[in-house]
Amino acid sequence: MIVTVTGLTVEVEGRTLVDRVSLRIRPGTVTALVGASGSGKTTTGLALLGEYPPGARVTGDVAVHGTRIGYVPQHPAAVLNPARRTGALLLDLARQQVRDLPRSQRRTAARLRVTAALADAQLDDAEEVLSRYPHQLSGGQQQRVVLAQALLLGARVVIADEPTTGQDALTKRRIVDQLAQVAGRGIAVLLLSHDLDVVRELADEVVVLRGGRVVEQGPGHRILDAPAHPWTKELLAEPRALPYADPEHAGAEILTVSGLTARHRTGGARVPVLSVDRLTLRSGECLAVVGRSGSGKTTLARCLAGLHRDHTGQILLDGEPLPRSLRDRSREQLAAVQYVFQDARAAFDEHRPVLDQVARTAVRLHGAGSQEATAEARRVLTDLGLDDSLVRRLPGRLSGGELQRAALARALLARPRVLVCDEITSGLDPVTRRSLLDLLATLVRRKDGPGVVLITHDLDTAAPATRVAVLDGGEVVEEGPAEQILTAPRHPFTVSLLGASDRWGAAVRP
Amino acid sequence: MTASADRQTRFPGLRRRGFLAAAGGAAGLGALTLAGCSGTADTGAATGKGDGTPRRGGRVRAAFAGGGASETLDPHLGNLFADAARSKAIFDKLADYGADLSAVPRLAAKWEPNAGLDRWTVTLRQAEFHDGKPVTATDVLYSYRRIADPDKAYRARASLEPIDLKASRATGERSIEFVLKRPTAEFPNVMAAFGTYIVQDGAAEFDRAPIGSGPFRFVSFTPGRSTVLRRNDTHWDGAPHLDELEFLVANEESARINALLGGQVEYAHELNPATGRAHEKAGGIEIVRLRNSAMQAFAMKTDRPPFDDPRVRQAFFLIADREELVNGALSGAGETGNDLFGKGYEYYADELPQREQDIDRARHLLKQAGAEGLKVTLDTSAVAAGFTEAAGIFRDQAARAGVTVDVRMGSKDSYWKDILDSGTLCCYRSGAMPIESHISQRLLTDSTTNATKWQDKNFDALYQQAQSTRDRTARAALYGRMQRQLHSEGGFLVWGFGDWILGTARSLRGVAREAPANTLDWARFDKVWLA
Amino acid sequence: MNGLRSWIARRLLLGAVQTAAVVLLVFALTEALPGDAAVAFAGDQPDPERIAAVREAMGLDRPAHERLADWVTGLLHGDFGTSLTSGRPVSGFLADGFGPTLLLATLTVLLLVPVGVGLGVLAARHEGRFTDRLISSATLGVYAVPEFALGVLLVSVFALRLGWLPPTAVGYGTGLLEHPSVLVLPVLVLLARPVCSLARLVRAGMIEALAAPYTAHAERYGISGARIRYTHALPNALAPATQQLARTIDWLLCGVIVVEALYVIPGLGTVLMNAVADRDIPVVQGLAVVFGLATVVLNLGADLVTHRLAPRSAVAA
Amino acid sequence: MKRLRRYGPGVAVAAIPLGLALVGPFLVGEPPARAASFTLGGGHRLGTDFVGRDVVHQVLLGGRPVVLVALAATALAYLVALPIGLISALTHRRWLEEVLMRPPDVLLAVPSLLMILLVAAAFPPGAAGLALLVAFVSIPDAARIVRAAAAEAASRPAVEALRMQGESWWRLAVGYVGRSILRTLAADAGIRLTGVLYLVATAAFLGIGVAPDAADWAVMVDRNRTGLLIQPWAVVVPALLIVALTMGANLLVDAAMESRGPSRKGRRP
Repeated sequence: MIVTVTGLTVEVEGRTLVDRVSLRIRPGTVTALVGASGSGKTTTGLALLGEYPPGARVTGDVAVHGTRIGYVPQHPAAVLNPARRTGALLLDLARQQVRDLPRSQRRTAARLRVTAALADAQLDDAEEVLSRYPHQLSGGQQQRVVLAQALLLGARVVIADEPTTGQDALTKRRIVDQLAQVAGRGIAVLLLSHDLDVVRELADEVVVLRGGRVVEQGPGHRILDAPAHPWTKELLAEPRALPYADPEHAGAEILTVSGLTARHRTGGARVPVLSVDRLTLRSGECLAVVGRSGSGKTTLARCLAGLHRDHTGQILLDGEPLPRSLRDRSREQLAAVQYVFQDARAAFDEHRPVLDQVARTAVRLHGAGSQEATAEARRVLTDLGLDDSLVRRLPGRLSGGELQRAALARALLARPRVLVCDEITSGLDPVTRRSLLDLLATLVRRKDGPGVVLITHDLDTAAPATRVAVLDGGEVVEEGPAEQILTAPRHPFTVSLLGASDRWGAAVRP
Repeated sequence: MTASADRQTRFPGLRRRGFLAAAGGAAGLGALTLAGCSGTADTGAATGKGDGTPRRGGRVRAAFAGGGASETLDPHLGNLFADAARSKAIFDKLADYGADLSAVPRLAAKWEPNAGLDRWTVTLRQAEFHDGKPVTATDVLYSYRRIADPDKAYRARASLEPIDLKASRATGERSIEFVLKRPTAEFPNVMAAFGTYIVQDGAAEFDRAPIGSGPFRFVSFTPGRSTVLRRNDTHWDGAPHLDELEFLVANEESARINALLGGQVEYAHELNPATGRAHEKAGGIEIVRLRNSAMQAFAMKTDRPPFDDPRVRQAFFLIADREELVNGALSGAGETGNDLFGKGYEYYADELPQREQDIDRARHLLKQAGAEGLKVTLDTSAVAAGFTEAAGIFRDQAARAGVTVDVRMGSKDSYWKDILDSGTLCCYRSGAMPIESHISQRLLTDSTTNATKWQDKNFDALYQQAQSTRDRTARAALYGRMQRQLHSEGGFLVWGFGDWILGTARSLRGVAREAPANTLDWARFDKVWLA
Repeated sequence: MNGLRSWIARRLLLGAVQTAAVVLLVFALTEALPGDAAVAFAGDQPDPERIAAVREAMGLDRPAHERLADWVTGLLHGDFGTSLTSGRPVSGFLADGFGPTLLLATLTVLLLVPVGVGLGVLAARHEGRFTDRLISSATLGVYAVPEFALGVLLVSVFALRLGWLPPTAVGYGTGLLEHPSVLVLPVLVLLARPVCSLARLVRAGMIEALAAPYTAHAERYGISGARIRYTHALPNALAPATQQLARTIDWLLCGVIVVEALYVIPGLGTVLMNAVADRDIPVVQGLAVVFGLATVVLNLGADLVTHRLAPRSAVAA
Repeated sequence: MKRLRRYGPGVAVAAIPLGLALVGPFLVGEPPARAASFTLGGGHRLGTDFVGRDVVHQVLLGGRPVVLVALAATALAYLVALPIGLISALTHRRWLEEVLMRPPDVLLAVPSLLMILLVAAAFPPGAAGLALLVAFVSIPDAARIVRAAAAEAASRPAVEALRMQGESWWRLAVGYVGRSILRTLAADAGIRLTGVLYLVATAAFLGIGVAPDAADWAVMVDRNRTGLLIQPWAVVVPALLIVALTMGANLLVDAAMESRGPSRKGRRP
């Protein structure tokens, strides 16, 4: 037993974040803490490091037996010093370990240790990585550097906090392999995650948390295959299988993209990042756009919404070309194409109540009076399951899932013909995600419901769509009915994407 | 506006704008023959008494406000006090001003006019330049011609205007006959005028190794920083006591006094009254007050309303509370004025009664003149010490007589030009100069700097008469008549005379205490010594 | 690094434009000043004839644009022109004044960085405790005192009352370095305000950096406190401070004018004040070029350092 | 209670000079008769100043111009800097951004004191003019800060969301971006106020802008310093009041910054 937690309770200002949690971690195993957001996973994880939120009252006991603990946070960039080269902390760590050597040998020895640790973390071009600044590294490289730090430290326990959240199937695959390899070196891994595919693949031991309490705990397959507690069952429920849209319903083409080339400005030059020959959306259908990060899917979405101006080619709404910038779009055009942001919290003004912000859509786009607009907003919000007392609050008081619903409501108030949803479920736990997607389906299935463009990296989320377009390197490599694409892919990229998720068997369940 | 502005606000007479010059365009009928033309005379009176026996040796550092990097040692170009003090150390003039602003012979051993007072024969004393060559009539004529060169704008050119330099000639190695354009009884004042230094024949460049006949020889010069000089053992007036003399530039008054207090200099020129008071009794340093150095006045333009009515001018004379002005604007460092220039100078009409504030009479006069509820604009500027202060104080005093004075601040760099022709009322000041020069420069119809626009044919005639009068008493009577007229209805409301305040180290002895700024004994270092 | 090179090129171009604009602006303003060099020269003897003669001698009777064009042409050949008042080359004025000012500025900056950073780090380290309160209030207090007041105060105490230091630099000319004691007070006065603002910025930056996740991470992994403070947190805290440092050229100039006057140091500030009073336009212009260039170069340097310290922030060219 | 502890010191320090500045002019009666300059006693509780006026009287009158000029200059600087910064942060037209931000960039290269010196000499300003002038030289820096803060706020999805709703420019710029950068601005304004006070005081030292015998604390400090050794009150009292004003302003800013809590820099990914 390398870590033993007994009866850990963490309270902040009367709120209990973690309630009598006990767990034990053995070397070389992966222990997964599973639960929805706010279930106390991270608080528990940090408690192992001896770190608590400010003003916390802690009872219970955390016993770590003779080792330091490594930590790989959800956003590895946050723990990399932006003003120092990547190697800075690594070299500092190594230097501590070579103090006994004669002064002349220290530098080389430290260097060697760093290179070794980077190699262990599967970073090959060590020299290159060390001399770069964190922001010049990819997300994956950042994660591996942070892991290398933990390995260099000689940690026998590594805490990985949501390592796969927001990652596409291929990346996820790599992370899972890496963690498995770490465990293979005899290091205990504490995995904090709501990504059940990953947990299923990796975890030897699973602890299910809810509201800071352990609801169920036991060997991985036992918990995942035969959950006892109803909450665990809910967490584990299959992702949505029913199509979002009613296949019978698909009507005329409302949106047509043709000959689109979008550019980004990097340095002084404008680099093309997306090129789409032709893509259409019919009314009443849901088009999923999938791809890895950087494939251009968000750029496509933003072009549609008029948020990315720098492009050539045409976007036709009902055969009429849409102005490139939303600043040039008429109210009707604005209302017709609405966009829901990935980060709902950032998309709301933190100083105004949610209801007021939602209602403005009706005021601005449909010329409603403010009372009328508020009434309408309240109706739509209630429809989406947000009650009145909740929406009168400032955005800061709502959860991520609630805010995402409010964001949907804000877009719906425009009565859009096309609704562009950009990764609206990434970062949400399975339960919240499922309910949000169900909600989306109800909208699409309505009689005058919008056509939906669903941008996602997650094949499970894409599966119930009417059609799927696969983007890679800024080009649509394959497009067609969801079933066909996800069961009989033709393009090698699609094949590899599917292959990556296939291995855990949870990928395609159309 | 600038640091120089700053120093100017505080102390009169810094830099070009404030120079207490005595440059006169006309000449006067002077003492026909000078009694006591002997070289070394008359300095003793002004010299500090009880300073003991002079001791030879040592080095004195003197801090002056200076002209920055564009300073020059050309004695004809000098404009500032620092320039004047340096020129005085290196060069000599034919004559200079005594404590009462009468001309005292220097290089001139004697001067003699003809009967018509328009030809003067000047005999030079035996003196030599620093390079051993004698000072000759040729050098004098070269110097004067250089100053009068119409292509150059040397300051003293106007002073030499009465001389017809083409007709003037050397009559011997050490004798010159000056031919004048008109009778000029006060011709010695011309020879004593500011900037009329004698340089060697042909000299044109002075910044590297200036050669003069003065008490100190040149050692080194860094514009805007320092000038080092050493004793001229062969000076005709006796060698200085000091071995070395260094002029240092410190534009801020506080820097000069601090340097003096810190022992970094032995002589600090131009201190302000508060500094004077603070250190007068403290004993660390000596404070020297040179009385009657700076006339302080308000100038009324007599050619335009409202001051074209003499009653309004008289009313203004009566509005001024001179005591309050001296205490407030000069911080008490000065004496009250009586609407006349030149208190304590030769020919000053001190028999006239001192004018006092009389608000009731002033109101009465204004009413007579139909100028009740009068509004005037008073031009002022930070160009000289006490200007803005005086303007503020006078504004309050005038309010008591029902006159609204609107104080207008002007740029100090162009102030003197601005007030010359425009405006109606302005702050004015003047350094020491003979009363005759004051009249000829400022109060004649054709004067170039007539700031009060005092143009009176009768007055002009009186002046001409004085210039043609040989007899000193008769001439004094004429000056008396002119001054009586000015006192009763002139354009200058002279409310005070400011002290010129110096600080010296206690070890520095022999500093003249009676010589107004700009006179011979002011800033004179050949007669001082270190105890 | 090609991007960096083109960025520098653009910055230099901007710098040239800035300097040109400064020169034009200064020329226009100096022209707009009441009176010209001739009037200033005439002083209390504003005899119109004399002014006209001086004006002609100085070439002021020519139209302004011609004089400017001549001056610019000269400048392109590396000639700063000649002073109206003295007829000496402007480059001489600049060269003479440059030494003392550069000495003051260099000393100030050399001391400014360690002292300001040191105080800032010290305060941040003891955030909220006595040391922090002491440093914070002291820096606030001193920051509020204008140079001239501080200068007078320091001279009164250290030079006149205690007699420890010379009150002015009168008489030392260019040999200031041989008499380091005369530099103590001027440099102290110049330092006072920049040190305070730098210390306050560093303190704020350090507090933020010390609370950042990467600091916690280094701490978590057992890196020593001093090492975390100076090698991990400090570089982050310095980025905003560097920008501020570049702005101190502006301050130093203000300060230098006051300090040079108070302590009698014949530097560029003194040259500037005199030249403005004399309306000696070529000298003022020459100074504008020097100050403009100094500002441009320093800002460029600061942006480069910021680029290095906060590589993520895109620095606008 | 917490608020009191946080803002208390700042308020306490700033209250005296502010109170004097605002109420002072109403408290003074007729000016007492002039006496000799730099004297103590004679019914003048703090002695007389450099022209023999009562120092108490001058102190009571002298706060208003300092405070007004400083506040007006700060306000004016923002009045110009805010639109420039906001527009250039929110526009997508690069040329507009260039047009708006380049002139301030160029002005940044002009040393502010040189600028004030020359402009003040060319067009002698009154108190209002001085405020304008000081505001003018503060604009470039203020505009840069506004722009930097606004650009950060303008790049948030919230702004795009507002655009999707068809909100007007005003609502975006003022209602959201302006609102979001309020704290940054408040902090900057406090610092700028100190800078402005410093410029005003230094301008007085160099004889710019204000009448040299004006009842104005900054002018008093400068003009009366010649009498420091014989009549210190005429310098010390106004100097302390200015220091208290700047210190108070900065303490308040510090307090406001503290209440802002942890930095907003680390944005949610």
